[in-house]
Amino acid sequence: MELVVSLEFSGGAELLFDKVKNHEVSLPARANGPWTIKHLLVWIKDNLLKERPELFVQGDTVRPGILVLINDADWELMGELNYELKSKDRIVFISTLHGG
Amino acid sequence: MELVVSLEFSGGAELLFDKVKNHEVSLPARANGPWTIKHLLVWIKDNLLKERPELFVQGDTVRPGILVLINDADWELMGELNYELKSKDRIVFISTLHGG
Amino acid sequence: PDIPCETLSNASIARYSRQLILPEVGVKGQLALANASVLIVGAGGLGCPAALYLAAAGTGCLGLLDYDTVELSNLHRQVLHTEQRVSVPKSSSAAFGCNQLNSTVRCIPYHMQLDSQNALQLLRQYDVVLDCTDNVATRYLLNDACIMAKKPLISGSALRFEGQLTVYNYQDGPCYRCLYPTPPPPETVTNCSDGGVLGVIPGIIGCLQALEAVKVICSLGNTYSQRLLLFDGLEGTFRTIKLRPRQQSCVVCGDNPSVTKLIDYEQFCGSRANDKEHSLELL
Amino acid sequence: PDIPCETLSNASIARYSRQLILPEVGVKGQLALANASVLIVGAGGLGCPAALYLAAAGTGCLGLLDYDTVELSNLHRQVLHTEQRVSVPKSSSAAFGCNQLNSTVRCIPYHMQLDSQNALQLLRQYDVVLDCTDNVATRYLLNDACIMAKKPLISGSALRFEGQLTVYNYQDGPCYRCLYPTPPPPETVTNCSDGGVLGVIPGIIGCLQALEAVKVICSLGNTYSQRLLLFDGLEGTFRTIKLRPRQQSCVVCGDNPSVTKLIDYEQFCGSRANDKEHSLELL
Ligand SMILES: [Zn+2]
Ligand SMILES: [Zn+2]
Repeated sequence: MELVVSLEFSGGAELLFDKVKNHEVSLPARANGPWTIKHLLVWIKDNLLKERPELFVQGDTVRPGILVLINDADWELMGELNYELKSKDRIVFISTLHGG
Repeated sequence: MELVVSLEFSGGAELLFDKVKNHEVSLPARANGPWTIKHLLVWIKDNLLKERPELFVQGDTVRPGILVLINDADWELMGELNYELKSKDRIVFISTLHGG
Repeated sequence: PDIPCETLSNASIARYSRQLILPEVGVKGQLALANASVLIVGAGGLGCPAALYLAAAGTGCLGLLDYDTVELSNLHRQVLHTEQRVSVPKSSSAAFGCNQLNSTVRCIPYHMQLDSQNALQLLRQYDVVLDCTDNVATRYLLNDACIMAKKPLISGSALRFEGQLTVYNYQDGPCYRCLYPTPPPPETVTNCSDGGVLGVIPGIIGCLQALEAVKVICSLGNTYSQRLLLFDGLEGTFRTIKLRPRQQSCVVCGDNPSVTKLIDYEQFCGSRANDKEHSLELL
Repeated sequence: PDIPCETLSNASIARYSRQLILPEVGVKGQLALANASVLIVGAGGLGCPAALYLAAAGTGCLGLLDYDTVELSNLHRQVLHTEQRVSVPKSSSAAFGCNQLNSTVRCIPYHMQLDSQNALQLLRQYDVVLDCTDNVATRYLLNDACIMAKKPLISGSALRFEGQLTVYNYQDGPCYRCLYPTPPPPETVTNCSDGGVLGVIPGIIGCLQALEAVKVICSLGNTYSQRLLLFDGLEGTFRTIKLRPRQQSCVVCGDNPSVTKLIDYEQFCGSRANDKEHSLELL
């Protein structure tokens, strides 16, 4: 069964995704186990990222300076890479701002 | 069956309710039909209002200058007095501000 | 400005470079700002930051209207005035402050009370109007006048630790009367003198009014038309409410308006358009 | 201020009357403000409105630190400066502007770059610190120094149409390093010079930083400690995020910190602490 989640990019992270901030995506069913953030990152890299993946992912996680939010909470509170996605989850990737 | 809804007062309307902005309330089951905003206003007047009800209700509706929100939408979009309350609804009463 | 400005000077390009490089603004947006005129009604807690940031952004013409003079007790929130300008009309103090920041903005001070006689003629000279006033009667007056003059009205308000923001009469959104057909009973209305206000609360709302004005002028979309922002500074929460659309039955902006001329708003509201009246009468 | 102020003068009562009558502030809160010292690091887009509103509110002492001088291209967002003060150090221009509004505030300008040698000694003299800087290296430096000097750090940032706000190192909330243990790759960092910024965006965030400072000083609760505000001016949305608590494993604020002295932050971040360096070297 497909899993529909919404992805959002802000703080400049959207510049890597054709400047589109909000993406509703359908993830195909996984044969072996649930979807986690770790799988999602691979999927984003393969399916959504337009260019320069190193500005978004590093190894199997997001690059330093990007904060991940799961339904308006810091992903650190939710299990980080191992969080299991549920239908209608909202996952936000924010690039930290440094300007003043 | 009891109906649990959350009531919020702001913009100064909370001053009529001991300055308490957030109230989680259990409404007793009604014998004849569902709870509407109209019934809720009577219940608030009888159970929550500490003083000077005319500063909150006028006739069977809220006094002019108070805006009612049902789950973050203007009550005009939701049927106003006739809206039927559901469990966990969030009803907000805002007194309009005029200061600058 | 009478003759529209069609190119940016080198000085303007240097000055506004940090906002010119935003693709959403660009030369087109900066020219729209240079050719825009904004009337700020009230040079108090809301009007001061709104005027400052609109002047900074390069708005062509700023009208600054206030009947009052600067007092020491204003300075905890009315940050465009100074100790040295206590007793000076707020309108000219604000114009002076804006021009110190940006001398290329044409600032027009109006030291007077907005009323049913002068409102329409004044509003017609401006593209966008900011409601930075502090009383119910002037808010109804400004609303009705904006409907009649067909101007968007960017409305802010603040009291204690709370602020509210919305845009009226813009892109088929509602007007003030659509939301509040009947004025509140006078005894339920609290002003900043009686209820108090933390100075930075109107600061935040006034800045947001300036942002809405820029978005209207540069056609950036997603304004607070048909949306209401509720800010609670004590809890640190922002809530955005979806509002009703323009009401066909509205007496002023509806399909068959019954209010087609400005009325006596002090009588309509049962309250004065300023809280200074009695002290002035004593003089 | 060395000797705590224990009563309010009649002049102060008149001046701050509108915020004194707020029960949450009152005489106690106003005295707390009068006895408080706040260090504002960066007198730019964020620092200007923050300093203005903290001066207006009656903060006893404001330290204003910036290594830079006022340029015309700053004035679209740095509203405490003026055309006449172009080329003046931002720190003294800001101090001058604050004192025009409120001469009773002791404003101390620091025309210098914050670095690992001077940061701790300076921070120890203040109660609250505002991060109004514009680069990653200074943000890490300021964070670590605030941990070592045990000061709450109110952090704002802005770019393009977006702003972010949070409070670090306060009431067991996280620090900057708890959230971002590793600095971002330098090529992913965009500053306001390159990316642009709409002037009123840092205006809004700077005002919110001033509000957080008042709430910390007056112990009003509900600060942005362990919360992050994301503001998107283009969409007109505010979102509040629940953040992780202080991390026991944090290298600077954790239970067994390995960073106990300030380090070389330009090296750590692989980027300069200011984008003016090369032009200064040319002189
Ligand atoms: Zn209407
Ligand atoms: Zn930490």
